[in-house]
Amino acid sequence: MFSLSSMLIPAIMFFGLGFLAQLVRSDLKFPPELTKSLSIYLLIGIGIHGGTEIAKVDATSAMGAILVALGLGFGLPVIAYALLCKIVRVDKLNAAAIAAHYGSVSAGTFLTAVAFLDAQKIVYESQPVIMLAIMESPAIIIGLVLANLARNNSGNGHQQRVSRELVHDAFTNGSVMLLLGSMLIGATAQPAALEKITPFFSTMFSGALSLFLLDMGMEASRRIGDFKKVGPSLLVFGIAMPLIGAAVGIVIGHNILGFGVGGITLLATLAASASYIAVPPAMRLAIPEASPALFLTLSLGVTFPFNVALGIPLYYSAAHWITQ
Amino acid sequence: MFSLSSMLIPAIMFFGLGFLAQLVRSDLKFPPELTKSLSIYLLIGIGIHGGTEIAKVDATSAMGAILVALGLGFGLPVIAYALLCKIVRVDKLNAAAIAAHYGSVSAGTFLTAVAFLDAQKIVYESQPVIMLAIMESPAIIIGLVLANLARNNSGNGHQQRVSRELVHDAFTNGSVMLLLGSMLIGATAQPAALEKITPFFSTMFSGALSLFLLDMGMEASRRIGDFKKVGPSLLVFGIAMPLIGAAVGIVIGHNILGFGVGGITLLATLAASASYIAVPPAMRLAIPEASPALFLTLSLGVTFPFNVALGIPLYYSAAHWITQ
Amino acid sequence: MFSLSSMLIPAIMFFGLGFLAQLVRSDLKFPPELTKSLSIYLLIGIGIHGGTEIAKVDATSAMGAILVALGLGFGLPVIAYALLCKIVRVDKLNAAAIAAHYGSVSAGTFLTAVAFLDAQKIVYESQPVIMLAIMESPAIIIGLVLANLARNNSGNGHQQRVSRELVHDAFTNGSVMLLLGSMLIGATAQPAALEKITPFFSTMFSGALSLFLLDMGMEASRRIGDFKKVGPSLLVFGIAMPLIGAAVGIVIGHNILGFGVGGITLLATLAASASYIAVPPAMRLAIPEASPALFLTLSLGVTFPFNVALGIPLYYSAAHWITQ
Amino acid sequence: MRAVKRIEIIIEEIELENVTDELHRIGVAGYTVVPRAWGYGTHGMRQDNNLGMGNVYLVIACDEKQSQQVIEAIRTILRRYGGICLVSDAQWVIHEG
Amino acid sequence: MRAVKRIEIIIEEIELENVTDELHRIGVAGYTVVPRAWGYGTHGMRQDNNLGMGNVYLVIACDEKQSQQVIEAIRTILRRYGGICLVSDAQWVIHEG
Amino acid sequence: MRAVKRIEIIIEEIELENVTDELHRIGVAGYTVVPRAWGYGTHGMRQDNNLGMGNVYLVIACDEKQSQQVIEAIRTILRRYGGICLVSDAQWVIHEG
Ligand SMILES: Nc1ncnc2c1ncn2[C@@H]1O[C@H](COP(=O)(O)O)[C@@H](O)[C@H]1O
Ligand SMILES: Nc1ncnc2c1ncn2[C@@H]1O[C@H](COP(=O)(O)O)[C@@H](O)[C@H]1O
Ligand SMILES: Nc1ncnc2c1ncn2[C@@H]1O[C@H](COP(=O)(O)O)[C@@H](O)[C@H]1O
Ligand code: NA
Ligand code: NA
Ligand code: NA
Repeated sequence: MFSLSSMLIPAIMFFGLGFLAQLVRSDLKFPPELTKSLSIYLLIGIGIHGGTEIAKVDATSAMGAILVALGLGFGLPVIAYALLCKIVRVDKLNAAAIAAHYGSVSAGTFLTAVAFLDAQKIVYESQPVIMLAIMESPAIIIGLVLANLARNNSGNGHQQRVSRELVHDAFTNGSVMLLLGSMLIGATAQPAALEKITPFFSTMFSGALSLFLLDMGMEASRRIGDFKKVGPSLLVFGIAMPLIGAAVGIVIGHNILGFGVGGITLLATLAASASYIAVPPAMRLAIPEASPALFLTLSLGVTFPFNVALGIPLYYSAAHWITQ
Repeated sequence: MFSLSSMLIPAIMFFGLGFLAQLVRSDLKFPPELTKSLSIYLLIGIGIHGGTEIAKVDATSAMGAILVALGLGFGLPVIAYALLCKIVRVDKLNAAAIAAHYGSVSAGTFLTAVAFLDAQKIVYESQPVIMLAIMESPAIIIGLVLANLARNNSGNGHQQRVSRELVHDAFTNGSVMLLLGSMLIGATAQPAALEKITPFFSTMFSGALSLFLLDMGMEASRRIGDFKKVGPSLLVFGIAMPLIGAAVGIVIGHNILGFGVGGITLLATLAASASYIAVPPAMRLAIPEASPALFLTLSLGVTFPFNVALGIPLYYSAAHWITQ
Repeated sequence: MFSLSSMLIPAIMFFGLGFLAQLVRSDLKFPPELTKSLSIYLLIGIGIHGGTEIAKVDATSAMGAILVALGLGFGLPVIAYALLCKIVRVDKLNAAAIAAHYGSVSAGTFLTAVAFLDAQKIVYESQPVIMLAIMESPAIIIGLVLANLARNNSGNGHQQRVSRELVHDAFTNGSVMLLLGSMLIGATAQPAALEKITPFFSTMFSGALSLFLLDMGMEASRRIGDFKKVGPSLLVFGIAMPLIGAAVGIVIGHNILGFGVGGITLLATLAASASYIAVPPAMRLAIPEASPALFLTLSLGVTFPFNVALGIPLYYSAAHWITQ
Repeated sequence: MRAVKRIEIIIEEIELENVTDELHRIGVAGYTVVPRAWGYGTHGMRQDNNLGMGNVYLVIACDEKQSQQVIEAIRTILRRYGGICLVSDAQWVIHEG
Repeated sequence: MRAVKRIEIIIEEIELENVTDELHRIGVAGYTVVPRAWGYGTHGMRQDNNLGMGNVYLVIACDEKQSQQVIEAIRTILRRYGGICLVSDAQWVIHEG
Repeated sequence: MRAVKRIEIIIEEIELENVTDELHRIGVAGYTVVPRAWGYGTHGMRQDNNLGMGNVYLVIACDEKQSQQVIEAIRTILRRYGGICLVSDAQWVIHEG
């Protein structure tokens, strides 16, 4: 069912290499532009692929997946916020900012899960890709709402303007545009013309993902110095929250959406992952009182490597167990 | 002959996605280095491909194409200049700068036309690629000459030095070097060795082009705010001039060069397209009195999207009609 | 055995194109981030390929290659240093800095040699890739030792700290981490998963190399202005030293490691090549008294183009001759 | 040459639009932005990573009176998000006319 | 420390060579160029695009006398192409000797 | 506003860590680094290439006393590797409180 050798896939190994390079203080560095270019490429690639797959899905099950994605996007941050305020005892504004990260998703983690399944030749449903696109936005809005509640008002004039802009940004966000736009292109473009871009966006995809994860390994590892600022109870949260999210995802994937092992694993991964690209700047603008050292260390330094190294195989095992 | 579905090719759709993303003020942004890297890649790719094709063309017809390219490169700016001075009534220096843009060409527009033909499995001659390389330079020189005439002298010492440098630059221009150099490599390298770089420069080409056009869509759309500065009669020029150029290109392609539908469409596109990468900095240096807001908005914000969305299918229809 | 047509391979031709573009003062420029991205990509690609090959080599012969690499890495700089001090009569600190460059290696030169062999369908051993990874570091350390000897002491406090850091850097160097890490991944990853990244890191490799060498041609050519600062005897050294290194490499490859023509050519190329990416900044830090104009002009402006244009075919001919 | 105030501002990239909006509202003659700066301050190290959230470096030359308005506007932004603002004296080389 | 003039120039990238040629002609001891700046001025917004035509930021430390020459040379260039030049006072930390 | 010293340093990228280590040791409140600068000086042209070895531009705002310490520390580094350091006066816009 699950063996160590299932970890020996380039995506995960390159992540480990990056993590190690940074640990031994290597001077290895990616140009920031390469990281950004790779993430643009990966979002388009996943979008096109999702679009061609979705063309085959019937409207009812697509709609079900979208509703579930919205439910998770709005629901998970509320759970995270409650945990953070009541149990971890973080102040409300930091709690709101962190919660928003955990309601949103990490495309890098999702793609690692896809690579994991591919390496083991497990098939999976195509709905999770739409859910990836959908789940980017709601968490940002919930983060805003929670922060405004915490401030006990809807904010002053400046806050309101920022809020309005952020709701706009949540939906016109670069990642969201790329994912949804490419999905549309994948679903509607002439098949013959689409085939011409397949070598670039599909055949090369896994290699480009490995390169991206190499850099993400370095980024995650770079956060280690901030661990002491975060404190033990928040560190526990950074591992407990993905487990809670994954559990919710597994139950919903199995009982509500009726996915197979592959689809359940992907949905669990979505629910377990925390955003570290789109949400941090949004929360920095929305809740300047919150500390980036906290939310970035948790999402990027704790939850992301946990999911890549341990979480994904674990969620897969659980998905395997529940479907038997 | 032409249907809406012929527009559903990724190259055009990604251009549209970029245009839209910018319209809704998405925060999507390409690193400038990615744009530059893609344009280097595309020029080399098109050059190599052209070189291998040209090796098959006989010298006479290649020479004919080169002469026509020179004729268009020197002739079109004069037509544009006359129109701008007499009918649109722009001052002479702005007219010279704008005219130079319309005499030169846009590789992005040319490649979109190629993708358009490919998607419909229309064959085309290989001479237009040489013409693309040739037509970069003459327009810059004509722009200079027109500006010097407008200034009613050959310029002061500084102007003369700038002119001398620009003539040098017109021929050692990065795009020209890349196109001609790769063409030479494509035409002369060992076939077996050339095959080893085919996956990179040829198989991946269409995908990379889509990525490039996504960014170009954003760039074009970014110009919309400047429309009011340009004024209605110049806006009309930005659509009329490509139509004039295309008509000239179609007649020459059909009657002089004897191309088929594909080659005529490509030549029309070359003649219709306006430069927005190589010529703007050259004209900024050569004619500092001219306003970049005018020439960039026209070439990048009006003519480029017009050609991509409407022009190319139109030129194709006309080429189809003339060859019947 | 060797003909001019063997030079007509894209890798070499693109190097020539870059060299020429810079000579005619074209405005062609690569974004620095593209150069860095390509070199990251190439190191990973060569590492993965080497790793899969090395999995097939028996431990004894791998160990032999590693020992020879260490021997060359420590030995060549000593030869270079002696020549520079005794014959060329450079001051000791400049001699130490230059010597370190010649003990280390140039991945670009190595890959050009691989492309050269591939184009002629010559097979080669897989050990040279490990040697490439190993030979990066020792030369830096020897450079440090020679400089400390030249300073007649182990340096003041600052110097000692710099030395300690440089020894660390020599082994955690980005190139070394990427090469060794990817080799490990290539050797141990699941074959099925590895196959998924093959299109990116292997099929596209030659094309990406051509792009990289285009820029390296420009970089090399850019050094021409500094030739006069270098002086004739150092220029001679820049050509004599690779010949000496190659001779050593050929003899060792043939007599000690028992390589065939391909492997001998590659080892000769390693021994003949001089670093121009990893070593220059290390020497700048370690020996601030030494002049970058000297060591960069020699390694990048003299030895690199010499090896690409003349050295590699020459070493190949010699390898051919010795194995007959 | 004309005596002007030289205002330099270092802020997070994401706040840049807030600042330039203010500058346009105040009506300064111009400003310059140098992107991709990073640094250290009361909020700790800001970006040596590749995931965005870096700083930008802004320079504005303006007359004394406008500089007061810029300083007031910038102060509220800095109070909220951090960053620094330095003001010094300079001579602006006049090239018109 | 030595009192010097600190000249900062913001111009379009394409004119940079014009300026550095002048600087070499005048014989300044050095200069520094920060590329990829963008900004707003009398010519409107200059580059928030990816197609080139951005600004560069140039800093030159030199003595009073050379600063006069630089200012004269730069003035003709600015008149033609736009851009700005600010001059201020600074102390140069001497490290030789 | 508080009167401060504005220290600007231009050095090779590879020495940057040496400098920031010193700045942290001295305990300055902050600093800003603008990467990818290039320039000309006593060591000739430094980088117009793509192989690394460029300069960085560093700005530090600090009080008079700390500025003395920074200058002393930087002087040894400049003596070894080259680069320049300029010191000028500025007003720091205070935003706290
Ligand atoms: N004293 C200082 N000198 C120069 N730059 C500073 C200073 N303090 C802060 N900065 C810059 O301003 C940014 C934000 O500062 P802060 O909000 O204090 O963290 C930092 O990341 C630095 O780039
Ligand atoms: N007042 C100003 N303060 C700072 N930078 C300016 C100012 N005016 C112009 N600039 C810069 O100089 C460039 C050219 O100015 P201009 O020629 O006036 O458009 C602009 O794009 C800005 O980057
Ligand atoms: N007078 C100067 N004005 C501005 N920047 C300078 C000056 N002198 C040197 N620099 C910068 O400092 C770097 C190192 O200087 P140097 O060590 O003198 O070669 C140069 O590459 C320039 O970027
Ligand atoms: Na989540
Ligand atoms: Na044209
Ligand atoms: Na060597």
